[in-house]
Amino acid sequence: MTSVWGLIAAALALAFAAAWWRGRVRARVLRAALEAKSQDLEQLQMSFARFAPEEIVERVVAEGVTPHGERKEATTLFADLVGFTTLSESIEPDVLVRILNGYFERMSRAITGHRGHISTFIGDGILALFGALQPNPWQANDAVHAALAMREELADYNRELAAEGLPTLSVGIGLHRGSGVAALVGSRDLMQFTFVGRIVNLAARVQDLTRRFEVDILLTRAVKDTLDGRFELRELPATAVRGIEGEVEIFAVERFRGEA
Amino acid sequence: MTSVWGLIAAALALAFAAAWWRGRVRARVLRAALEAKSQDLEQLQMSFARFAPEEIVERVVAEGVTPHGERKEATTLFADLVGFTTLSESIEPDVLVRILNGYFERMSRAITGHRGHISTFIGDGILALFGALQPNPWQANDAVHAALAMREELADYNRELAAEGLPTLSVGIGLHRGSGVAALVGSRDLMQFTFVGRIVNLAARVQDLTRRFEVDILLTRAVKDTLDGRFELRELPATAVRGIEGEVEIFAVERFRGEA
Amino acid sequence: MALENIEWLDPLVDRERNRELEKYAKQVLGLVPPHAPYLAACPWILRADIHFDTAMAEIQDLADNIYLVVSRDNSCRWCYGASRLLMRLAGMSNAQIEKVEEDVELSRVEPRLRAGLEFARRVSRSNPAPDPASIQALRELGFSEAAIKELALFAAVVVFHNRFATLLALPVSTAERLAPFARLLRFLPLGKLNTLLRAQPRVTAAAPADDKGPFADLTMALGDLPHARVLRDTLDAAWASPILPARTRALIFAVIARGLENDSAEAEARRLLAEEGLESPLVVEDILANLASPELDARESRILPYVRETIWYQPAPVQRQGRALREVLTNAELLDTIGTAALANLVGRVSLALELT
Amino acid sequence: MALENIEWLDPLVDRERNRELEKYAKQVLGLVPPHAPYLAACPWILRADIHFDTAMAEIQDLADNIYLVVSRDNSCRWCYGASRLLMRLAGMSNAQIEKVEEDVELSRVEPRLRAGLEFARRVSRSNPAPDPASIQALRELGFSEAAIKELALFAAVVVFHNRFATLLALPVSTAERLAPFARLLRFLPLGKLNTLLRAQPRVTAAAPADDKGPFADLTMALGDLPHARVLRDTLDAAWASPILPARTRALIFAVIARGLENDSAEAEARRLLAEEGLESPLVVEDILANLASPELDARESRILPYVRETIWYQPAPVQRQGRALREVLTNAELLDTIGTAALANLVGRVSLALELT
Repeated sequence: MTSVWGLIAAALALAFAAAWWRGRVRARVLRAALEAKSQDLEQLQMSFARFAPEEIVERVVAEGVTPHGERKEATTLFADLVGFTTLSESIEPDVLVRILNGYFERMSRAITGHRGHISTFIGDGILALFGALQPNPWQANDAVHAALAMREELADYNRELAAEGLPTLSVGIGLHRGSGVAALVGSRDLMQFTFVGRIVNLAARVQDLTRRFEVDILLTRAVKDTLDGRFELRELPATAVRGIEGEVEIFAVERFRGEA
Repeated sequence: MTSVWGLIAAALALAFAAAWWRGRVRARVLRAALEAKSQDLEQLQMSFARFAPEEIVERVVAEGVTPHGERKEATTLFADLVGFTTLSESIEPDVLVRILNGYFERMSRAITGHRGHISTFIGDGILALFGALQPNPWQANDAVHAALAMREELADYNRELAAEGLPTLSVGIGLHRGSGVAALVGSRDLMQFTFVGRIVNLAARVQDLTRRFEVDILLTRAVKDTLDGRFELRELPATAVRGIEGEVEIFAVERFRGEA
Repeated sequence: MALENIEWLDPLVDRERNRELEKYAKQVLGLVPPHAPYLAACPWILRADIHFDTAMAEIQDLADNIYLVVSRDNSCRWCYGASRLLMRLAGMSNAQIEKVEEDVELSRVEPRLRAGLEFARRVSRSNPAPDPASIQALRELGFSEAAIKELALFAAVVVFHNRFATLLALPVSTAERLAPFARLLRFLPLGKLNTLLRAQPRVTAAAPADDKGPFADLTMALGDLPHARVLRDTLDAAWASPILPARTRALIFAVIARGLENDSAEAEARRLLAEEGLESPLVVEDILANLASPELDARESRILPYVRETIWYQPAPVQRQGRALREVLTNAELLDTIGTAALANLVGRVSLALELT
Repeated sequence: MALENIEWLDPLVDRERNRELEKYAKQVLGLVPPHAPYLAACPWILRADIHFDTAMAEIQDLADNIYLVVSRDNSCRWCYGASRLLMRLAGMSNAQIEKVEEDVELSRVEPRLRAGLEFARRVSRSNPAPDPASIQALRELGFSEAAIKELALFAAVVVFHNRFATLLALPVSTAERLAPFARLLRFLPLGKLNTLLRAQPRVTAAAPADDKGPFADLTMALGDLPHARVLRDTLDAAWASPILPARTRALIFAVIARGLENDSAEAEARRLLAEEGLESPLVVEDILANLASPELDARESRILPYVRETIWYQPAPVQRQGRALREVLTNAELLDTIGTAALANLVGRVSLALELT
């Protein structure tokens, strides 16, 4: 009898040992799958982060998409490449994209390096905002510093392009400051963090004027009013722009007289 | 002796049984975790899909971000709300966002329902493209049908807004057709599917003209040339627009004479 | 996006019985496929489905993965179910299948498979269509010219499957129903099902050298691939189908060629239209430009705008459009329209790739 | 984004020994924390770190989760390590900790914790700052006024921790080093460490009623919360620190109040500036508007632009900016600057929330 029970016990031990071993293997497989999924999740989140400001991605991941707007004081920077659409017609698409990505990369660096964020690209145009994501009492200084950094980055990039035998670029930048509503808006198909207010249009119009006055950076009185006195500005004739009553006071940015 | 081995075997059986059971529990925990991660992944992908056209999301998920452009023939639709920035200054931000989301949702439906896709929102503006993601020889017809659908959707939405005691909206739409380069461009911080070419600017300029001629939908000769003859158009005086040499031939869209 | 979450409507066509067709299926496959009743009213489609098997001459090792990936790309839930069934028949466990899917999705696969999949996706998407560089990439990995042709043709065949299954909204259950039993099934004597599905390369007779049927240039260019003859026979069977007139069929091919920007396929379709009496280039251009014309009959006026939607789509919206069409067409007419559109998508895509080889 | 993948530089300050400080830590905690040598040159920071423990009167049950979530929000790798250590000390296994993190991340938590976390995140982010609705939501879930104050203060205390740890780039290892042993540690007689970290609510003496120190309105409003007295003592200790002059300290508080759009904190900082002789509103406005002025000394001219970066940041960039500052400041000056900025962030955030209660 005893030995029968012993055999049964031994058989059970073997059976459970086998079950335990299979369980271990299964656990290993599951753990590997879990690891792989975690990696996917992170990779996707990183890809996603390239399509929207990090803050927004985090908010959406945490809270989902909620309809909510905030009135904010923001400074808009609108940049456009002079004559680029003409250039785009005579150049190999892949080369065009390479030139453009290099340009966007550098402008992006100049903008985010001064606490701005890019709201959208429109063709070769860049619409950037300062103070729209986070309150920023120093937004005017930041935006003009960013514009000056863009000027420098572009000079640098043009040397690189010229060395490669590629056409160089020339940019016009318009800046305006005012209040508006910052919000994540859109539809089922496309959501975007955007800023609604006349400053967006006016910055684009002011940018248009850079061609007329043959300067690269123009700002309005609203920007000048809160600007550090160490920026050297040159007043230009007040100019009428479509869609805005009266004339707009504009100033060309020469340079920043800082120490170091 | 035998009974000692029997006891040992029984002890082993118990030990392995316990180990097997713990393994089962662990596997259940792991499986639940795996399930949760899969759900996260999907949720994130769905959130992501709202920030970029589905096609682009799929491409990025599958291939990562590659610098590649394609020359394409596309039709641009540019829509802007008349007087909305003024309205935006006097209205509660959350209400503004609600009005705007309702508007974007309906316009989006009209656009994607006619095989267009929204490239970007610029404040309250909408830049939509037809034929930029996939070749589309019927893009002109599609774009003008979309514009007519937008007109109808807006009339419908205005009835809803008025019933709620909210201000109604008025839209101006400009359409132009031509070639350019479609590409996923941008920087580490922001990638966007965009279209580089003069058609983007010109559609915006034509949209501006809707105010001057007091019409809601304007298109250029390039669109008219490939348009179904059943669209009723009204020719307007050719007009000079900034940034374009010569005058632009423009046509107001009246209606579509289709059966049913 | 998990395929199970994609919206998918109820079938667009009624179930019918077609004893002759069932007998034929049983004879070839050893069983009547669960989706046969949905295709009963227009027999050439199920015949094509049966004949376009997964037996390859050159790329047998890639076939399962291509079927899976292209079906995912096309959001075809039905095909996805079928694809899983095939893999179950091959003796894979659910976990193994999931692993394959994940590897493929994350591009964690060896170079030959990776390149093959990329090319197949390119053929299937046709946006952009394959270019000389994508062919060159295959050649450098040791793909022969025959293998490249077979790859292009098989990817297009999967597009055909995806199209008719999705456009008709075939119930996913008909593809998935057998899956749980598949492991058992393969050990049972089930006629030629296993042989067919898992067969070693079969060499079919090449298309006849004096081929004069529709798209003869294409079928001749495909040479003696196992599927070339099936494509020839399928095109002939479609053209012989009495449900839609040949003019309507040629119009469907022309619209899809136009949408795919495939000039040579459009030229062939125009030649076929001329044979049917539609000779004026201006009239044809008006039809193709606006998908409308006083020259079209009422049925064609409804069919052509629908047909353009079959080139690229999301399942539920295109199924809704098909359902609207169902209201003005008979069961058989809708089936013939969708089968023809699926075939035109196959032809339009493979010929774009073939032009490069 | 997994915290382990966030870029994190080497420590910005040198290790030093401060025997008196070590003795004090040992007396209170039973051991010298591994990061003590990095804070040796400016003792008030470590003292604050030790005194701001996790013993709560009202929200003891939420403390671990708040610490974890706010640290994640602030991308503080050091604090995240510390947070895991705390949970290990509480006897949780790694798997349990991961479960907590996942639940919290996916908001799969019960309403009280969920609301508490949301409010804490809002205090910590201050973008937008908490509003009456967020306070109301807490009240409706049964949070008492004292609990709400404690929640706001604790969230701000975590911000303080996050700030000095991240701005100094404290080596993550100093927080994580103990973790694997934590389960054992808690069974060992380690002085007051366990008592402190896992203590039942201790009631500390309330701040003195005749409080006249910096930000007295705030510390009095916090009443008899355990941390209110610690905050009072910390502010006094910071102001008594001989490394930076009081004027520079008040400027740091003013800049951060300006950045947070916290008018009352800015007013208090201006009052403190006036006490130090900087009385002209125009001059102060020029300084705050441009973070530059001929009135500033060379050190202040470098410190103020850096200090604004401490309100919102990504770890590596702000650590690089701190490293650049290190080249013109002594070890002790950098520590005092960062400690003060961290404290100003605490004060600026909690007072925005307190104004609403």
